[in-house]
Amino acid sequence: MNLLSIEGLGISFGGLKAVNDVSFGVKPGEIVSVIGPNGAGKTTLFNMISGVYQPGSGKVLLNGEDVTAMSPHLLARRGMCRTFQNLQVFQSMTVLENTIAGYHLQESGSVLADLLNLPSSRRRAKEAEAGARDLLKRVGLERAAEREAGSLSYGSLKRLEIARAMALKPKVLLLDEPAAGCNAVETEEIDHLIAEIAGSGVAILLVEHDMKMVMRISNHIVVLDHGEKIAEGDPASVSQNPAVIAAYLGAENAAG
Amino acid sequence: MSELLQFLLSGVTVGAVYALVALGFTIIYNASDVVNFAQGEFVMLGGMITVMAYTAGAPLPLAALAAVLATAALGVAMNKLAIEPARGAPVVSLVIITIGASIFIRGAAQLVFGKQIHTFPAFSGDDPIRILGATILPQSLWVIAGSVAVFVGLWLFFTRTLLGRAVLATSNNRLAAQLVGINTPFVMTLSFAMSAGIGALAGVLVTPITMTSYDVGLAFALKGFAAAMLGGMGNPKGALVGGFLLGVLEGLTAGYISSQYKDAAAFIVILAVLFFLPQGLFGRKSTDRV
Amino acid sequence: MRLTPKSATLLALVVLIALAPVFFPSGFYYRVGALIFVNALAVTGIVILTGWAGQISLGHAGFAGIGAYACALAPVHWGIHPALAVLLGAAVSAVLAWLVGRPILRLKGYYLAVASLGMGILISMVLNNERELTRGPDGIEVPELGLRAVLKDAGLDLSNGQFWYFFCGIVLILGAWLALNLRDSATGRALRALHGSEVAARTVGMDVAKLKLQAFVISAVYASVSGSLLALQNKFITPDVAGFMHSVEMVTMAVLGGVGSVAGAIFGAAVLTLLPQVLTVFAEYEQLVLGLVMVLVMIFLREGVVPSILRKIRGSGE
Amino acid sequence: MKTFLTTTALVALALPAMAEIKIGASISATGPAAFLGDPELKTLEMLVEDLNAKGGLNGEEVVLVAYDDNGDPNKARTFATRLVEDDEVVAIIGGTTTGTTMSILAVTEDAEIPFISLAGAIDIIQPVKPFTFKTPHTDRMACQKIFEDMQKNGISKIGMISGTDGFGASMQAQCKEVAPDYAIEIIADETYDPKDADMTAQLTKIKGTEGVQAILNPGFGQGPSIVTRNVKQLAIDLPFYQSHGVASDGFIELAGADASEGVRLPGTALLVADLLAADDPQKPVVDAYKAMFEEKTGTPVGTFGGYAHDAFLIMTDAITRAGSAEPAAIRDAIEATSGLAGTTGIYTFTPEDHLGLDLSAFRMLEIQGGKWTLVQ
Repeated sequence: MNLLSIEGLGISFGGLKAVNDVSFGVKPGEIVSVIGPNGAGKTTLFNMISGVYQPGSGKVLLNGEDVTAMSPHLLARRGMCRTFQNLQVFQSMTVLENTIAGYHLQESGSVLADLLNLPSSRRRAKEAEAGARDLLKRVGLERAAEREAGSLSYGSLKRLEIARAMALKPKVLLLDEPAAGCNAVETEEIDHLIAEIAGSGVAILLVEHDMKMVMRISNHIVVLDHGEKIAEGDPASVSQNPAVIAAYLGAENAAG
Repeated sequence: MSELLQFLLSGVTVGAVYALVALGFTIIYNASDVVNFAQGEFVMLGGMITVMAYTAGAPLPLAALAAVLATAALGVAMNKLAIEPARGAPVVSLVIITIGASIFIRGAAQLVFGKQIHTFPAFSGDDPIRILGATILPQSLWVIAGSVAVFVGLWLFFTRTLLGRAVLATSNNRLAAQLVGINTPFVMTLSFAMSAGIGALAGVLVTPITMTSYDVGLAFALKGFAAAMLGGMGNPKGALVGGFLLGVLEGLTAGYISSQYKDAAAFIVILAVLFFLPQGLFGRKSTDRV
Repeated sequence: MRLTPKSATLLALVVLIALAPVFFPSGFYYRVGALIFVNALAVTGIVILTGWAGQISLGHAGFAGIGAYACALAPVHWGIHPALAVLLGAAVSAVLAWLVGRPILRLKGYYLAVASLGMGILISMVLNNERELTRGPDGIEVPELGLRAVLKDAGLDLSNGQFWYFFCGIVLILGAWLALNLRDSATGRALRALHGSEVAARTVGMDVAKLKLQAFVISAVYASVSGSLLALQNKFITPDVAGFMHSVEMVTMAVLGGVGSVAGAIFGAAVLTLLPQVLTVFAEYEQLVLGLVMVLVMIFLREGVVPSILRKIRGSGE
Repeated sequence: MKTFLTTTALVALALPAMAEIKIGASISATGPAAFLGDPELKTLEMLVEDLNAKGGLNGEEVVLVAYDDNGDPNKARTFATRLVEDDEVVAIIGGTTTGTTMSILAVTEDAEIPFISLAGAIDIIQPVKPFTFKTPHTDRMACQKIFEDMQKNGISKIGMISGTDGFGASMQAQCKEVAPDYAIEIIADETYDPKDADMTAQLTKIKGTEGVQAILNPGFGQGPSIVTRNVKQLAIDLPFYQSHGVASDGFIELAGADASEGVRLPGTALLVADLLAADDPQKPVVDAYKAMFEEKTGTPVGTFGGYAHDAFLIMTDAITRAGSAEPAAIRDAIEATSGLAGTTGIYTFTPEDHLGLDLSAFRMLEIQGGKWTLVQ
């Protein structure tokens, strides 16, 4: 049973089809990767699934419920969360506060209680903080907790984003290039982290450029080119697929 | 019928004033994404400097030219001293800086020019022109012609000249503009000079109708700002249409509903337009990039 | 144990308010103090809205106007006690902010600025034009709050100036306490988060529209109570209280002091309230100096005076 | 500061001849009412300097402590508090607008300091407040004077176009109240914002209202000048009345002699100094003030500067008569003022009347050939 199902998703920008009729599914505990050359429409697809863009056609089903074009905060409530390719952290807040922000749904109560600093509000804040510190430990950022997020290195910020997303205890996690800009050591750390999260039963959808990483951790791979799905399957079969090789070679030729 | 026409002419006269002020806003906004709340002070300076030069004995055209040039120079100075050093500051800081600059200019004008109300003669006399039972002053035609001419000039500048495109490119992406060899500091200097000059020109044209004193700037700035936002900030067409729309709206409300609430009508329409078109009538669409 | 920033701010505030009168050369300074507190209260609301939630308003004086006129009108027309009129004004402001906020908070940057500006001007226009009710631009008398007489009967005899100094001071401490509570709560964190990145705030489940609206309503209540206090203290109020320049003044105070911090807001309010009193000898130059201060602070102390200085102190301490 | 004040007080006790009389002022020299406040402040400063050059008051130097309240009632209240509590003045002149005046009088009445206001509204002195006086005619009297003249000319239906500032709005309301007393009906009632650029829409509406026999325009600043020009532009051939708000040569200059031809308004003797009879009791004081002000500032005199002149005159007259600078004594002396000729009129205060002027002080003026003339 798929936790997340993508059915015939498509979108056009100014008449140009950026993504066309893409379908696939993600099961609990499974890591599905979306790959493809630059401009294949991977991030656009992500933005549609996560409610940032409104799809022109098709459906997104979460646990059987139609959540197409639903606002991200409602998706979060239903257990879907994501990270961003170009990093969306709260720069002027501390690392700890960034992570606590991920607990928003569990932590937030009435504004009045917050204004008056009622025991309920304090208790919620305390719980969130404890949870956040645990998470930071898990991603190896516990020592940076009180630092302003803006002062962190790129790799740390990537992990911070994942920690924040994990705070939501999502059923589906969308990771947009989590290893981009990271060195080999950092990449491996993130590798383990993702595998661990998937191991706890979370469905993971991944966009990643690092082919080695994709081949290593994915259960299933979807290949996009020019907005169309050209292949899917397990890592071994996809890497042998002539259409995929052509697409990548073509892209490299064009780039060269 | 002639009543309606008179309301419209009244609205068009006022609207042309708003349009001219709003046009001044667009250039600086295009080049730097700054809404310059001191734009109204440029209008005031245009009027006041002309008055001073004229009463000192200079012929009117020469006085007007001096006012436009002096104000343009002041605009450049403002960019160098107040806007450039604050590059990258958030919108609210920029609002405070330009409001601060406007308070500063107003304070200085009060010291230099005094608090008297002044005017100078209309360019083509005061004999009203009759149109189907309604009337309009020749000076209003000057203002209307001025706003249309500035609009056409700006439109040609932004679409037909390399420099105009450079301004737009700078606004879209300053770094990229620098990389392709655009001299962005020069573009900024030019934009402030032009905006200030257009503001001063507005002051020269409208003073025979509205009179001038050291404190007229704020009212111009608010209405011009509202008009520019109504049309969509940064678009000369928006400024022109927004200005005339606002003026005509006020004229018709004063004529048919209530002169007490004519300004209210204007702001209600602005709120309504922004409700349906959050970027104004002709504004650029912006999407969150993630 | 080290003081948290919250308790440090509150403690400093209490000490300042309690001890400053020792140094007052004349009764006039109570008046200035009370004015600073009234302004600081409104500016604290701006900190929540602009400093934390990142939303601009150029129309908040409108809410101050509602609070002020509630105190002028409700006791006379409906026999409501002035103290309850303060609450009534706050409630009306909150409801209006809730209604208006929904559509206009969808706007961003300058578009939000012009929409809030329009809202403020509309309120000020109603106060000016509805002469039958508000007596128009010449203003209207405001009934006595009556608390001073109660205190006198209870054995605490304060001069008018002293009473308002301490009363406004206490309300400000309360307002600062609420704001500081909010800052470190789930709501406050969410507000600051959406300021940083609306997209990210949404993905962690924050209802951005609702949060912005909450900040708008809370800040409107601050402005409204500030307007009420001003009216009750002056016993006379004119529509100027709702004017555009008053809105600009609030934002300026917040931004000068440091829009992200409550302490900064109070500092900004103090400086701008004192400025005209200090510059009386150079009244002609007051505008010039005010404009110059606004520009220079924004250029050289971008985060506002207080945060910039704190950062410097911390920086040199490390 | 405190010690400084106490020292001067001690010195004052020891050497009465070196004492000074501190008079406070809170004037709107800048801000939206600067057009009114600027000449008021200049007048006060000039008169104090002149008085001290002539040896002061009762042998004591007069010190003017003047603050600019920007026309902001809140600031006016703060400055009034400062004048009373910090500067410890014996009396206050000021309150350029009704709003600032009401704020100041709340302070002065509490502190029992005599206060002479320069603003128009009748609410200032009605009901009578023990320590509050004022020099200008009330708006109501201006309306009455105008309606009297209209009635004389057989006008019974008029259109009004008023500024939305305090001055215009207050006079608009007062005129509507007293109009029935003169059998005058206001059948068109329009307004404009003081910064508006064009009022032809409102005037067209008035013009199109059936039966309008005259137009009345209460307001000050540039608004009335634009209205006057628009009236000419629309070729509205009706008697046109302005208010005392524009009673200065500046108005003729701004509106243009051509457009302002035939405009009538209730003014003070100040505008027609040359036309006053040689035996007119106001002539000496009017001539002296006009000469001094115009020499000093280079700008023509106007009604508003005249209000400040009269307030200062009443104040110094009272202090002289009281022979003391005690606030209570000054107050009593002001209330006993009788037959004192100022630029605005001849003042006689009583415990029931803290304005001290009647309609006779207003003179109906008409602009002819770019000059003020008296309507006989």
